[in-house]
Amino acid sequence: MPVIKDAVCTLCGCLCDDLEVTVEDNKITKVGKACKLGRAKTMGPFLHERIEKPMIRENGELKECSYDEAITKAAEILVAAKRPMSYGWCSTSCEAIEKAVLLAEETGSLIDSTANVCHGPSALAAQEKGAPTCSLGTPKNYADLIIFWGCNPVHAHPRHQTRYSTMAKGAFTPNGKKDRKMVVVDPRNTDTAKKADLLLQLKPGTDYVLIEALRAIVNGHEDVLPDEIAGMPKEKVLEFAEMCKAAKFGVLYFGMGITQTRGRYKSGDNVSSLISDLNQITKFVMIGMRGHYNVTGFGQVASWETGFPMAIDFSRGYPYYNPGETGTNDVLMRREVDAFITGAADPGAHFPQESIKHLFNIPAIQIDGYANPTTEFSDVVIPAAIAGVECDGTAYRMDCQPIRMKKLVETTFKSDEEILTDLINKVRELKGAEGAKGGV
Amino acid sequence: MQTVTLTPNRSPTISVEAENITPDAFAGKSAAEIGAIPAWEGNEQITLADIFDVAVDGSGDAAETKIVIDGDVPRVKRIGEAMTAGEIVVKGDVDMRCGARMSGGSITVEGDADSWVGREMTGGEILVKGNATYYAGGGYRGETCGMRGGKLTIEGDVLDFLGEHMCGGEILVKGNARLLPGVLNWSGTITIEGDTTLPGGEMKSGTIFVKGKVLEMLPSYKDEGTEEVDGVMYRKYVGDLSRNGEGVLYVSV
Amino acid sequence: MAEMIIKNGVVYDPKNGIDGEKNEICIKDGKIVENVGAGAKIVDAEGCVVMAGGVDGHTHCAGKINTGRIMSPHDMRYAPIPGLSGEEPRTKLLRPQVGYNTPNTYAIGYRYSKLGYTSLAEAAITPMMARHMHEEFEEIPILDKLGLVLMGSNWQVMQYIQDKDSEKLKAYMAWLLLAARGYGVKIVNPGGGSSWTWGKNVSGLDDKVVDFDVTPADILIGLAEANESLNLPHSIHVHCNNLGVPGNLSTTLDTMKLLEKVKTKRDRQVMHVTHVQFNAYTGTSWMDFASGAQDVADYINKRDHITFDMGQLMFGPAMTMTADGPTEYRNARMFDAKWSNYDQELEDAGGVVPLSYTPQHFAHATMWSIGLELALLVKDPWKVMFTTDNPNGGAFVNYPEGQVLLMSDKKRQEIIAGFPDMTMDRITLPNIDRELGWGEIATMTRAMSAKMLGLDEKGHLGVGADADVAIYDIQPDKVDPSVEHEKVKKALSFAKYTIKGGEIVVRDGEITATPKGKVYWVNAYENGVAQAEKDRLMADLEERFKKYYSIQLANYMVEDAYLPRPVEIRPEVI
Amino acid sequence: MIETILISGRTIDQGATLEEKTSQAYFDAAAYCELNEKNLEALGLSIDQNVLVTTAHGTVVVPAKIDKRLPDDIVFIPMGPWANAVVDPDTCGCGMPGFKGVPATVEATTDPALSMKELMATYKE
Repeated sequence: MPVIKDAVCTLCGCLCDDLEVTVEDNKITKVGKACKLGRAKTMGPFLHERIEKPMIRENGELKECSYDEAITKAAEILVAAKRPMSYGWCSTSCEAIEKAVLLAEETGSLIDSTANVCHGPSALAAQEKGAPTCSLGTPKNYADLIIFWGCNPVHAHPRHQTRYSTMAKGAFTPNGKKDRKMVVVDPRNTDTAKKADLLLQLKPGTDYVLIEALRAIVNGHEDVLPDEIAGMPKEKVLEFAEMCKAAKFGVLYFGMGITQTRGRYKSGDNVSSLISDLNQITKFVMIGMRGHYNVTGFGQVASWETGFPMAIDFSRGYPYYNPGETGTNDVLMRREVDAFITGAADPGAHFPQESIKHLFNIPAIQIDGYANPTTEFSDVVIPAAIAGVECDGTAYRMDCQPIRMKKLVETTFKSDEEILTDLINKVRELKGAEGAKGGV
Repeated sequence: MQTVTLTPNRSPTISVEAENITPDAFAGKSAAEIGAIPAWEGNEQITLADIFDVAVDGSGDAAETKIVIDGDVPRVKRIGEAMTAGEIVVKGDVDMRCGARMSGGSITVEGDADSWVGREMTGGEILVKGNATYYAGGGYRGETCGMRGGKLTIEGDVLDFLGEHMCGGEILVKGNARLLPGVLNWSGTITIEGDTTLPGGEMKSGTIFVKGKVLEMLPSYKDEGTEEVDGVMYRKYVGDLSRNGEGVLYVSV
Repeated sequence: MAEMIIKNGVVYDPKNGIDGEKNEICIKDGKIVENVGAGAKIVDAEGCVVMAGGVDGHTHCAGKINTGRIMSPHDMRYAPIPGLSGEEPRTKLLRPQVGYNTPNTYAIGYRYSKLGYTSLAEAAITPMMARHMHEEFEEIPILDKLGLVLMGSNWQVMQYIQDKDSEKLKAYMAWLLLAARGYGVKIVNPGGGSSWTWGKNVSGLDDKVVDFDVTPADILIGLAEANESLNLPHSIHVHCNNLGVPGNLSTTLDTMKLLEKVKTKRDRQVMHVTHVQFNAYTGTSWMDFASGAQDVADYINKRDHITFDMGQLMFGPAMTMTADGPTEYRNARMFDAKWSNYDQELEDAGGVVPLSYTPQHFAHATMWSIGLELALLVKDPWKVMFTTDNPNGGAFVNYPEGQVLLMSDKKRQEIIAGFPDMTMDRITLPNIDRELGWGEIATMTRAMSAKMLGLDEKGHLGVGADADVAIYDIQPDKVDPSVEHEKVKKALSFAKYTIKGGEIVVRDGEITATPKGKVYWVNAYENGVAQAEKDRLMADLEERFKKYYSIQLANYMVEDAYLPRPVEIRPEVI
Repeated sequence: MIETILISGRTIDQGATLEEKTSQAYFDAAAYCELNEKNLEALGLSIDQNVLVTTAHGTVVVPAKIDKRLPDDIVFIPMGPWANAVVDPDTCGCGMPGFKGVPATVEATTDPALSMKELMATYKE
């Protein structure tokens, strides 16, 4: 039985690259070493309801059509639009993302990634303060203090703690967990918190306040602190600060408890400063626990192609960027968008109700392997191969490490990259002598 | 003296970028010339005449030019951007980035202003008679300084991040300011007559007056007792000590 | 491919001894040839200077620069130099361009081309990140590229040096170049990167590296000797310890002296010392810090084993990016600036910090002067490469400004006149009236850099060279750069023609074609390392990857897919 | 009825069923509201009985579940269509809607929970 070793798992930002995938008759029958998420993802194409055929909505119903018809219809929608939005592109390869950026450019679109509802604020934080970070193998070898702040790896990144952090054994941490302390900061006593040496159960939305207190302590001003901070006694915060200061190498992993709560990116921004302050005393770094396996890749590709990691507006021919103004949910909420294309993402499931209402009002194009809530409002649906299972390409791990995804099985579905290339060509054909919209 | 009246002739749903609506761009121009000035509606280039009826009375340089927008323009962005002189009066609401990078002259918005009113302004005056949303007097992404000079007055309420990264100038909010006004400030003065939450986060220097209530106070400010300023008694706090800041936060007692 | 002949230009081709002669340059199939047929396309260079395409032998153009981009969205709209910075919409030919210090990849390709540059060396990439560098290379249009691979704080490198196992060290270095598809060996703050993972640093050549029984001196000698034993085209490329620290002059000179004992069979230096401006400070603190350029120049003038580049400062905003993690942290704290850090497991450190240089500050004014002093006090231009350590000392679009400064004492004095008094006793530049000529500029910007890198086909216009040519609209016999510096700067900023691989890519300062460039890499592993050594190395690698890396060995090496147009160089085995 | 703060977030089952959102498994993984025992008792409910969650932004009906470790008056719905029916869509000028920390009331209901497709259909205007 052919076993593909060192296969790359393409579900979460851990991008584990040690899977052992058994393929029989071009079907994946077993996925070794993966977690529940990775197994579900890798076996998915053989278990779940695939979008088998291209479809176009007619009189409210999706009807099967030819691939060329779907591409033509999609291109027509994009070319006719004055304020098209391209969204998603995180569960796909960097090669496809480059094409998505080009398509957005050619159609004078906005383009944004799933970071819009995930770690977008972390990019904003990096713009404010920088990102003092490291590769995942560094804490594995060095860290004696691990902090999970507003993230829950037991659920969202199941192998994180064994491969890279709490339990991982490394050069200066040969005994794994025994050589480390682990702290969880979360309003909920999560499954991750069960094994924590310290849990700081803060009041929801007070992350910024807690960070302020920690920085005040690190910078020698604990005397001004009130008795209660973020819903916790001051002593608990002092205890946490002491643990941080006593560490030889500390790492703070943060999740959407930092990015989605009150103040949004201002918390992540302030975490970055806390890390900088702590480096006056010891070594400390931070790492964002990115969700989609290649949402980091979108940020990387978009940055080198356009200068900006997300929320890019090509309407004037050159990229402009301002989350709050050019982010997907910003413009959907304002009901500005007049056409929508999404790939390798499911805004239907992950956007707030107000945004989805508008998506039902405008022509929408979906490129995906599976039917999902986005299909419900899409007017053109184009089936795609599953990147990382059915086609290869590059993905960036949560720590910005580029890894080559393997093709595990053959498929008759086109890859996102091929579909986008066909769309670009069709858009060019339709625009013809009119030339490129935006900036020419 | 030149008065240019722009009367909205339709209500676009897509925000129109009209950074050329400035006394500088209009000065000395005829109605036809102003009507032909480009603007952008999404990815489509339009002209001001596509969204406004243009009337011009008299002629003058930028300082002598007054622009009256006679109605609501909640979907026209960048009005008065980088203007150096003259006057703009909007008899209704404006969209984002009104008065961004302005260095002189005045803008009066009789209705509400959307986010980033007065973004990175260095001089001149903006008066918003209604409410403003996010980042009033704030900065652009990645830039160290937001507002550097001039005066921004909002008679109603504002939402989060008022005067973010402020490096100079003066902001007056007569209503409430929601979350984190004066965050990451370097300089300048912010006065909030209503209530606010977590003022002065990571303030390095600069001054904030809160005449209403502070609904939630940061833990990292030092209480320095009471002090009277212009006849009003305040409790004086210094910080933000999270970053060894020396800003002053006055909260009415 | 069509033939081409460049006529009537005044040619500066230092490698071939041509210093301002009216020569014809013939091109066929992307190469310089002896002659072409009557049907060849004629490029009339009447009234122009003709040089080989520029070779930037030390620039940060792919990889770490992306962190700089993510930190500075405001840089994208910054446009101090019209036509070479800020926002430019897409056209039918061109992708959109943005930025100044951290422009997008398209702007990098187009704007370097406008300056007449045709080849770039990315100065620092960790092997584990190399895929990223190659992905960005692929999106930088027009130019040829190569990447230097960080080895100076690598665990295995230090282990083998500690073990005095020079054969395994060689095998590993060659394997790293293969794994990264890299071109040469980069050493940044030797030993300091590894120490920085504990928040520590090394303070000089003889300081012990944390966790290893080696010193920076051991690392330098070990890597340099192995580099020469592998007969790599480029020498070791070194960013010295103590960068940016007053008094670092002694470390820099000691580093240069240390390398005297290393011999090479190649016709080049044994060490290239990079951005020496940042490493030529006397004094004990910023209060008594001053230029050490004279001492550096005196040493280099007497020796032939060293080349260096300037790391010239340009006034205005800059984005510093280096594998020197501790230096970046120090910068960030000193200036209350944004700080990005990256500790790359087992390999090196890194940081990115925005800074701004102003002529009103004596320290910056002094640094600006030091770069120029170095270039002007070292007599032989074949030892000096013109750089700003883009974008550490300033953005590459300022190169014409920097080159003009070397050609015009008058212009230098104008700027010095505005410096604060506190600068004057720290610098010697006011007393240096040397003005470089076109031949010297051609040497420092292409001929020397190609030779220093060991790129035989680059940096000159002799038969067999790549047909990379820059034609500048300036008449050397009519225009005096000493006086008419603005005219010269404009000509160097917007080439009359840039020809890349025989194709006209710039005409009258505008991009006319956007071919894709090649990527050079060195394969010293396949033939250069004996099978027994490969086996020994593999056993180590398997163990280390299993124990310490967060990635599988099988997924570590850059695949062929990332180099669609590779140029593989196999050094002769010696 | 109780006044609560709503948090949405990932769970492993929600993650494992991401690519079968038309299935019962996904419904089971994403359509529920966790409360602690005290809050559940206060509503007079037991596990799997439906609750109506109401915020300033909408309402949703989902089965109740217990998370013993939840603090009082904090409720959790896995990220997905059901949570997103009631989260705060305002992006606060930085692009990110409010998926966590939304004031919500929770009360017992006999209304049924909608399937994914039924829920999406309610957004047609």
